[in-house]
Amino acid sequence: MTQEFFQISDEPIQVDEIVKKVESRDAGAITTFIGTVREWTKGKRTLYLEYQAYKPMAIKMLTTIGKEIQTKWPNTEVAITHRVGRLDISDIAVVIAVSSPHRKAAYEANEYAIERIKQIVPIWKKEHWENGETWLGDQLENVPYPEGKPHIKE
Amino acid sequence: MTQEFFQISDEPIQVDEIVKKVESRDAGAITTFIGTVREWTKGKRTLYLEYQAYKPMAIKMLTTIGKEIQTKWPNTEVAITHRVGRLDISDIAVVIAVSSPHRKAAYEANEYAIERIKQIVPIWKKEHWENGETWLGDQLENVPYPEGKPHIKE
Amino acid sequence: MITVLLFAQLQEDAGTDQLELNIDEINVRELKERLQSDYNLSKLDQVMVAVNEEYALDDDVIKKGDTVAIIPPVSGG
Amino acid sequence: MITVLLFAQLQEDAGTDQLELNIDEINVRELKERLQSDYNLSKLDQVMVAVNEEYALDDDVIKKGDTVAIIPPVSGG
Repeated sequence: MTQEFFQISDEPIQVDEIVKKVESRDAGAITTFIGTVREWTKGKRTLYLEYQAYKPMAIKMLTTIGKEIQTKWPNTEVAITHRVGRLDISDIAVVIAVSSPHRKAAYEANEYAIERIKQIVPIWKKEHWENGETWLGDQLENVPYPEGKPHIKE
Repeated sequence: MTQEFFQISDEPIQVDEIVKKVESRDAGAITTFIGTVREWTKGKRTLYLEYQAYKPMAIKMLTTIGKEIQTKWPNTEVAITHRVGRLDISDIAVVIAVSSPHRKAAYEANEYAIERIKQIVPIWKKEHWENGETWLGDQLENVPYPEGKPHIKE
Repeated sequence: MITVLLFAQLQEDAGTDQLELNIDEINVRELKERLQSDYNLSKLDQVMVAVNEEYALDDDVIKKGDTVAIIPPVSGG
Repeated sequence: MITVLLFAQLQEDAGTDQLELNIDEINVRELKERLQSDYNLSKLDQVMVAVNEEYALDDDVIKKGDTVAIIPPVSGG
């Protein structure tokens, strides 16, 4: 891998660039997930977001997710870029691209990637609401670490 | 809808353009499916493909799929472009983009779209193999019309 | 006249992508039978038929001026 | 010295993103207890700890020179 398939970036993410990384003559299907900043969440208005990452470990964990996927779904290629810093409404926070000879694996592996990102990758989101701000993680989104631990160290 | 969300095109498809059509301040998730021309299928080598469409009806059926999705998964936006003509290995045959406030719907609706395309949209693929050519449809891929009929007219 | 559009393998079998049939009224089943006998198009048991860009059933009636498409199993995507 | 990295709310609570602790050896559980009492960091029951960029368990031992990250529930994606 000469390209960097797993990145944390403080620049806007170009979807096409991430897709290019996973293109292959053996791939018949590429799925992408593009996570964007939504304005309204349960009746509350978001003004903007701030993402913070523990960068070297975040890249390591994204790489781990890629390896997990290639074990579970052979012949897939995976590329993930997550953005950090301030993001406005509609900005892209994360792009996941998965290529596979067949489409079923491309969908499943892609969804697996976003679930795992939300479990083990050290990135945090601060919501700047119309009237206040909060670091998310425990209260508003998922139960943290549903398996008790991030399930990394065996 | 001033843009054309459902298109049949004989020009290369730009993924970013299809994604742009479904972007929205209410969307937190956009999924795309990119169908590309694969070189090897069950040990047989493809040289290139030719897609033919019954264009006006194909656009109508793509539009129908979009409406089905918006009924099943409210608050989604859908855009689909399918290419026709000669396609070489790795060329993009189809791009499906779905945006949704939440990711689960974006994945499910996207996969639904490609399944429905393979059932009801009048487009045909001719494989030019290393030693021969075939119009696909019945023998090699899916059972045609698994529900007996394309399930359009109620 | 009824216009009949042919695609994919059927188009190659018939040597044309379009037929003009001098018929006033016919139902879908009868049209398929006629195409099978008159134009030597086989495998018509697997095709769908669209009348004016809408899928039609065997008993649906086709009238002059209609455009009928013979739709073999599709393979897009 | 052990370097402790803080993120998100914990960083704001502590008023810094990094602590240097003059400790030779300590396990993860003990480090969390010490951070809780000495730096008034609450909610440490929910955090994960990474030692040198790998998730660690409560009984894992941290030695001088190690970099420890206190990882509150993540919210990327």
